[in-house]
Amino acid sequence: MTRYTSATDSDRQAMLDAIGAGSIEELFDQVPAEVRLDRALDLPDGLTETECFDHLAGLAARNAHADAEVCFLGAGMYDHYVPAIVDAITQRSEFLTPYTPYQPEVSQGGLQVMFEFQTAISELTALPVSNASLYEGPSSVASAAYLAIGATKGRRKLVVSRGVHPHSCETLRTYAKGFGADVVEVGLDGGVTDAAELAEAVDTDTAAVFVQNPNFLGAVEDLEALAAVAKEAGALTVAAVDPLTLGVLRPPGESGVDIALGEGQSMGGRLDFGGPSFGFFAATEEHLRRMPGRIAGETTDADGRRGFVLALQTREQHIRREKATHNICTSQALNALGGVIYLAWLGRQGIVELGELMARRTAYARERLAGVEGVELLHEAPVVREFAVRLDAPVDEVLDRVAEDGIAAGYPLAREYPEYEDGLLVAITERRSKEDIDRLADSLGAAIGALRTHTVQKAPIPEEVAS
Amino acid sequence: MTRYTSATDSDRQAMLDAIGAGSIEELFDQVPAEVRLDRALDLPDGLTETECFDHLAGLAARNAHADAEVCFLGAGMYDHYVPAIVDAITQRSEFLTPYTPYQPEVSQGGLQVMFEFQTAISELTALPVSNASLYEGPSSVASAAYLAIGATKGRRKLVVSRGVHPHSCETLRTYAKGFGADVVEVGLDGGVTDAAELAEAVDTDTAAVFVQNPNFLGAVEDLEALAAVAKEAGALTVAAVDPLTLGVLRPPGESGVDIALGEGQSMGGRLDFGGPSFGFFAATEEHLRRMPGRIAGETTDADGRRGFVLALQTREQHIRREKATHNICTSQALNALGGVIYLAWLGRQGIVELGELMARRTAYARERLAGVEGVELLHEAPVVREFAVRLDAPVDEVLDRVAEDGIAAGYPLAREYPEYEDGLLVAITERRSKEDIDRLADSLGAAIGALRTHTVQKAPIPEEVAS
Amino acid sequence: MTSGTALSPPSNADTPTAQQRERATTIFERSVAGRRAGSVPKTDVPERSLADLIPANLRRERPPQLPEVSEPEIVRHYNRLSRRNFDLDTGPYPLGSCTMKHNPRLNERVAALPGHARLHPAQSPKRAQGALDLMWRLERSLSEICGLPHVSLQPSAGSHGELAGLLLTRAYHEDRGEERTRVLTPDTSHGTNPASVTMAGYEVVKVATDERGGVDLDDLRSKIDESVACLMLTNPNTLGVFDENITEIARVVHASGATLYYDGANLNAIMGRSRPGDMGFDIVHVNLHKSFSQPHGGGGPGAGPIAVSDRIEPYLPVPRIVRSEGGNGASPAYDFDYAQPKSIGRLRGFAGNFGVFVRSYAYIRSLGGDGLTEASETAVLNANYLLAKLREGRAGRYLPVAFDRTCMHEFVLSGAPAKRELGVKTLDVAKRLLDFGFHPPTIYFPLLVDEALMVEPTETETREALDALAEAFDEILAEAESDPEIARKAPYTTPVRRLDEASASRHPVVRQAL
Amino acid sequence: MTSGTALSPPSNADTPTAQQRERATTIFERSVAGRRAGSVPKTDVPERSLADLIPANLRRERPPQLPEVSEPEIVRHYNRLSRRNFDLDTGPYPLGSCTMKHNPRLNERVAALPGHARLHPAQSPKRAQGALDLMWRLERSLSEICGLPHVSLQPSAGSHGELAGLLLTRAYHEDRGEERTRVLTPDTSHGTNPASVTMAGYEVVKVATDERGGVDLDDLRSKIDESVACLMLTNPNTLGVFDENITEIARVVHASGATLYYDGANLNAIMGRSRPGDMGFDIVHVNLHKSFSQPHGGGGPGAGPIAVSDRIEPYLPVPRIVRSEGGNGASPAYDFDYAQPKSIGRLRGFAGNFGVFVRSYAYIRSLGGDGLTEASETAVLNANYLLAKLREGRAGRYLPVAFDRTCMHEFVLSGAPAKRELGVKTLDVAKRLLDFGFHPPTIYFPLLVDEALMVEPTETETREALDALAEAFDEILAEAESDPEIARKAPYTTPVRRLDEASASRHPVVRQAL
Ligand SMILES: Cc1ncc(COP(=O)(O)O)c(C=O)c1O
Ligand SMILES: Cc1ncc(COP(=O)(O)O)c(C=O)c1O
Repeated sequence: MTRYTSATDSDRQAMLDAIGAGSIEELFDQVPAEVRLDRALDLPDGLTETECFDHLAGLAARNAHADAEVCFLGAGMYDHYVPAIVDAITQRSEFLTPYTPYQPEVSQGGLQVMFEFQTAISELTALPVSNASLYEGPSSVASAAYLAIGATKGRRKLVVSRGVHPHSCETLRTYAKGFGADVVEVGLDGGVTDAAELAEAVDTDTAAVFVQNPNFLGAVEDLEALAAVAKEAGALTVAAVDPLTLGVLRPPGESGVDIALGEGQSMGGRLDFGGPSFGFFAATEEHLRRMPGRIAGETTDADGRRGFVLALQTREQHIRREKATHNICTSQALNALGGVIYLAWLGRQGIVELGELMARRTAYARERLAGVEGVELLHEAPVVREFAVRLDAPVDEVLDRVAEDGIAAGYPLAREYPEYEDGLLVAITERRSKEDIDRLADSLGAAIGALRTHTVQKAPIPEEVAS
Repeated sequence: MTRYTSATDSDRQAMLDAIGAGSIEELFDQVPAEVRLDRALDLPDGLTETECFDHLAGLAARNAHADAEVCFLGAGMYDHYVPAIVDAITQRSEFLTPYTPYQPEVSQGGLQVMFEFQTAISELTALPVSNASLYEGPSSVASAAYLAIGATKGRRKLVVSRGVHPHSCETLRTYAKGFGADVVEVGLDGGVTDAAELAEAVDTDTAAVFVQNPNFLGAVEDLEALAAVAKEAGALTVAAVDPLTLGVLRPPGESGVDIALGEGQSMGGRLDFGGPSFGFFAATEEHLRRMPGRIAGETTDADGRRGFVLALQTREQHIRREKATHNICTSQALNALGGVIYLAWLGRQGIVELGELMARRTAYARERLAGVEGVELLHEAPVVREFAVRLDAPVDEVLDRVAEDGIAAGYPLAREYPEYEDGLLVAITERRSKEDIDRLADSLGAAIGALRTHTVQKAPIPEEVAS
Repeated sequence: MTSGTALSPPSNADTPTAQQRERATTIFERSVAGRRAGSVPKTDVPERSLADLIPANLRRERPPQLPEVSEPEIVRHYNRLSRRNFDLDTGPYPLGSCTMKHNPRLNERVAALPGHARLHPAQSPKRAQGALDLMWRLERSLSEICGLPHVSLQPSAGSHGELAGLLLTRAYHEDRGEERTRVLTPDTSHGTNPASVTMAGYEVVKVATDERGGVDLDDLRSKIDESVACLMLTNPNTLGVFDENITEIARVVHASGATLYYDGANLNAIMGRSRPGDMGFDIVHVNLHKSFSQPHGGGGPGAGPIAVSDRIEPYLPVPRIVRSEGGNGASPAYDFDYAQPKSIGRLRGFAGNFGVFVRSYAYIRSLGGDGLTEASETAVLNANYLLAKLREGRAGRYLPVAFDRTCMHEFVLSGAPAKRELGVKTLDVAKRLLDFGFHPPTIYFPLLVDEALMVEPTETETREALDALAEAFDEILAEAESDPEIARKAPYTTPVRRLDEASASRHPVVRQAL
Repeated sequence: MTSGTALSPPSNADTPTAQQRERATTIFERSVAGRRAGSVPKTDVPERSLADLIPANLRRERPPQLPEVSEPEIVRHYNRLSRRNFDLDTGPYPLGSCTMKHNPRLNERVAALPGHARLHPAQSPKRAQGALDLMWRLERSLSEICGLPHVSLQPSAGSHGELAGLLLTRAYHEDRGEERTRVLTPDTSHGTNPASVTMAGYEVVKVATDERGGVDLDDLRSKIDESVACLMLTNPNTLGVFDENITEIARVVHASGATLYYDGANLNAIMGRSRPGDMGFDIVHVNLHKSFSQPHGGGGPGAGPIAVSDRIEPYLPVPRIVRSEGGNGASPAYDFDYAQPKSIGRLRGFAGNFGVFVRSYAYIRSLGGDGLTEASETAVLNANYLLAKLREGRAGRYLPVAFDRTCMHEFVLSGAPAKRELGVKTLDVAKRLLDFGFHPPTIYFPLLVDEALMVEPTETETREALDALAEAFDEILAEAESDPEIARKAPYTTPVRRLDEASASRHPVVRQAL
């Protein structure tokens, strides 16, 4: 008997008698002999709880996590503080264990949370309608493409800025195969999307233009200008936005964007090595009935009481099947709950203060690093929480050295941006103090210095450099 | 406004208006000027949640805890595994935040837990009545003395075995001053209480005899024999017992003991550097109305439903005041809840298996260490979860060296048992594997070896030792 | 007993409960200007006006109207809200196809360890070896359980896994120069199946079900040809029965060159007893939030790893996890591999729902191979026991089982007789169950069965709980015999009573007006 | 609003609620032979029969009848039980003298850090410097807040602190060769005060209260003499008023050579505003589970540190925490000091409720000096506001405040008029409040006040919550005007209705029969 089951031998016997079966074996007779597994699974024996805990703790101990390092890693997920009340509330069985609220009368807690979540996202993005979450950021971008193709009566071209997160671009390409759509990329100029190139790329077969703000290199885009280009051609504008910058940055809804979406991890989510988090998805009114995912709506009960239900289910797979607006079923409700608790905790003043603090610290960090020998800025565009630099030494080696000082310096751009082979992306949150930033600058400087002289010994080079 | 209050300036003004006061100052007019603090408290400024977390995490990082070391420390508190469900349940607001159940109609959860706890302790100790917890172990011993003095019509002598936890003896002495009682100690013989010396010490003025099982040196006492001596003289026998040994050791209730009590930490409690934990207290029927602390009792409501209340409150301070059987008010309800969850988790089979595992590993560890050069047993009496050895090297220096191997080898006896200046107490739990024990033996051997040769260099000594 | 209803619940709404008396109030409605919970550290760098940092036209003018509330208000608000949910720790939750098994809290504890919860996804694999090792071990475990050699953990849920599987199918055929356009799914299939097919750019073709509840072989043979890319099956299927013709089905499908896809939502019936790989499936998705105890969270998070055969392997999503044996005694090293020329690419950011992997890996290690097998055996035992108990009572007459044979881990009842003879619909029975303290089964699915009730008790329910559930069904039908209105107007005791779902869609109100 | 009762609750018990329909079933009654949750690792050392290890006469024959239940059953049992409690996160909890303020979850988080929760008390101080540092910092903070130089954190709760204070008093007098036998306490004092006096071997002598609610100075003067060891006071006292004569009282007491003891249960009224030390108190206990946000846990754990003056310091319990400045830039070192010849000794094992210290230290650091002061100011504001609101309504007539003056953090009403004019006792009002979703105030204490209701809202309640509470009082009294039976038979909506406490004491059943 496993510790999670309760059928004792005598239970089992009594139950088999009630069933009228001689053995459990018999219940499996319907499984044809040729597809029965006639051996035990080749897996380790079960562990007691204490052994299992020790084993998992042993694995965890082999990871350099953000409490063990000073973490400047970002690239879509950020080390923001998760308020204790987020864990305390999301760990309550009443939120942790239920299924999707198919029985609204006993799911008002979860449904009201979705309604509050939709309201919060709508406020952040300044767009009227929001769903109750999608899987995460990049796949939400692909879902927006599916909506756009439907909304534009089968236009099949998707124009993507190179400033959009590489994971989003790659995911979009993967999905586009299924959509039978082409993905066309538009480059950057001075760190931001090249508006001229965009204008050329967009045509009457373009279903949507995809941009990100701040973009992957941390640069703040002029959403309004880019959206105007799309609208011109009758294409939708889809903007992936960073929710915690929306206290200070102009919201997509006020910039002509049709669909705003993004990664929700920074709003009260754990880092969790990349998941689970949640994606958010907001749009203009006209797209409501094409939205992917669950949407909670307000209604009344038989006695006229206010209540909440899953609205517009006719969009969904369990009703509309092959005609559904999306195939998503299980989403990320618990993470979205964490998100709305976080936003309530941060509040109307906090979201602005946080944005301002990040903008100021990011400006400081950017200047501080630019002052380091062997470091230069990759672009000069305005930034609020993340910025890119170039290093005059092999990035991976620099990162290894800096790691020895207990610092994760940033995200190397080489793999996804070969053109920035020497690029490094550095992220700032309210947890990274001036002191941390100064430590980073010193450690970077030392590492680059060491590696350069190191190189010197390897190959002969002009004096002026050597000296 | 602190983050835990909600009165904004306008709230404050509106409230003052309703009160008819001009200012908050005014509300404090009743505090005479000469005792008003006319300056700000000299304390650091408030911290944001993330700063406060980082500060506390910084302090915690300076402690060598039981996940960072292999822990053989015991001496009353033990590194047993705490099942995850204990934390999950005790952290629910419904258990975490209420006050003592003065309003039983809305406290049935807590009251039923007390009732279940009392049942579990009664089963463990084989005594019919139990209270719902006391502060912790040693002060429970002192509380038993208070009961005994009352129960024996003012006898004023308290006879204590040297095998009782030193913290309990010292606490008993502290309280005895208030009781106007004398504490007389009885020594050990071969690791266990000297029965002959006990027989001499006990007389017709003796209110109670105090023993511990297993005793502080880990030895299993013959409770029945000791209790007989007390009964002979009309004194009560009070036994401090280790709850997790009661699956294998004869329970106090079957050994003629009148009051069984003890430290509850090992039953699902955190180490917490010594507290909070809980004390348990069980007795024979006749002492029910003299018991200290809360007791839950079964009753019925107006409609005849089963329910639970605080029973026998006329024993307690809030009713009987100076005539109360004890002064305790706030006790350790939440820790006791953890205890009953733990016991339900461990269950009827588990409590026996755990006792057997500890007995076997302790026997192995004892033999393994006895085989180490420079280590010998302090006594040969039977043991189940802890045992004492003598080291042929300065104990504190040995501990420091072993600590460098990431091992907390045990509890040094010197301070509390000068006669065992070279003594070390080693504890075993289900978390200490054979491999851990072997590591301990090797590390101890190495440390003692090093320190001895070390001594050699210091002072000239006979060849045979040197060689 | 566990259900906790000694007496039967009220059959009218004369006395509203405390929760019913309370008007639903959102956190936004509790907002009072100036209140706050969280606070942000003071600026420790040179004060700079934002104007110097962000051009005016890119700045926000009015802040978003997030709630202004103190921390105690937030905690109280969500604690009170939580009590308006029915959850797994309240009572039985026999929601068919959802495998609502116990969620071990140990898994929550290990997932919360800083080494897991605080690990940044952009951390260099060199410094995240524990995480990659764990993922590797989970891949290997799922491979053994599914009987297929290769695994990708990346998909975020079952439907994501389905889409992955269909895109893999597309890549596989295209790589072989084949243009296939249609995907077959049984009429009993879950809605995500056809929806995924469409998203993957294929046309859905339904296959009929035979009188045993399995795939109608003749219909299958008549529809399969070179234009068919894939057959998606669930086995045991959504009727809770195992398709005895599975080997023949696989033969037919493979003969046509199509792939055979296994929807793993029902894997909980057969762990250690039978393996999709051995049945001939090419691609399997596993719902870690079903068979592997990841809590459902009120609608996620979950994870939908996929296991595939050798011929599908080259197309798996990137990044893959690769292991290199550490020479002479050194422990093996793990890394992400992005260089897979034939890969379909990414399905999402980073490497998947790692936090879910931790929980499910802990679950697999806790039970071990034998434990998983016992879990499936007990799930099947519980389902058949509950079915037997129901048959004994009025359900036998009014809610007969749709396919009268031994079931696997779940079974489907038809409420048609109850509707006909008592005038009580499946919906009514479900709502009335709420008053008895039970979560209802899945209803009106599969579509094939008239007035369907799909019941899956799972292995973690006790026999007493199943008895109580059967009794509740019987009492509800007894009530209906004397007064069908009771069920028709149910529920009476829930925080709100029957809700008007139609109007919520006709005139959608999807956010709090501020 | 927070109270969550838009409509008034039922005034009869015709329809039992779901919880009321459920028979209370203990975990022992759920036990089924052979079931289990936890498991113990297999023996990895040589198998030995117990007989070889423990002599037969010392071994247990029949195992204790602990429950035999699976983990899911345990989780469900206690989750369901938990919902039979009213808690701070459900609604207002104005329990006088108990300071039911918000419990920050941050404190739970930092207390759970392995460096705290997993630290063994027998760890060498050398390897527990963080813990000793934290305790030292907490001692210093409490010293500043209380205005007394020395602190011991050891006592486990308030009453433990009281006993400590009285034993300190005894040691102090005996050390000076004095034999004192009596201790004075006001008739308004909390029950633990006289109980502690008796346990410390002293005789209790009551001091009267004057018409302002303070100590009757004449009565005090008449009773004080060389036989008096101590005067125990609470200030603000249990009537919620500050004793304006405190300086004179201190003068009188000290003139007689007695010590002055401060019961810190009401410290939440004056933090940063006034300090017991400055009032002349020699010994103070602080309830960390009241003013310093340690959750009450349904009756503990708490902690009752004591702060004392120089003349009492030599007698403080051991171990003490000592700090030695680390020479030239090294950080200071902390240790336990056991060598205190005049110490009263230990009051318990190890060094106190460390886990509580962590929470309260986190609370103090979160608020800072100004925050603590604001907390007290808001607590006093909330109490006076609620009192004003009550006065406006029927409570003004039926539940008048006992001492008509500005209150501090709490106030005491007298239900005498309600009893006389409406035939509704304080108990009835309290029970009816439960139906309205509020926890009642403390009742029938202090004894001095006829039919007392002691109300302490604390600083963390919102103005809206206080308004709702005042409304509920008013509605209850309105109901009583028309039909007193409603309150007399209340509550109607709680998991159980009024319980027979008398019989539970007459025929005590204190454990589950097995
Ligand atoms: C049979 C079946 N297939 C697929 C799914 C979809 O899985 P998910 O919700 O994880 O996307 C479900 C979930 O209910 C299901 O029951
Ligand atoms: C005024 C007063 N003094 C003393 C105490 C006793 O404190 P504790 O419960 O912590 O022992 C209390 C607790 O209610 C109290 O209110």
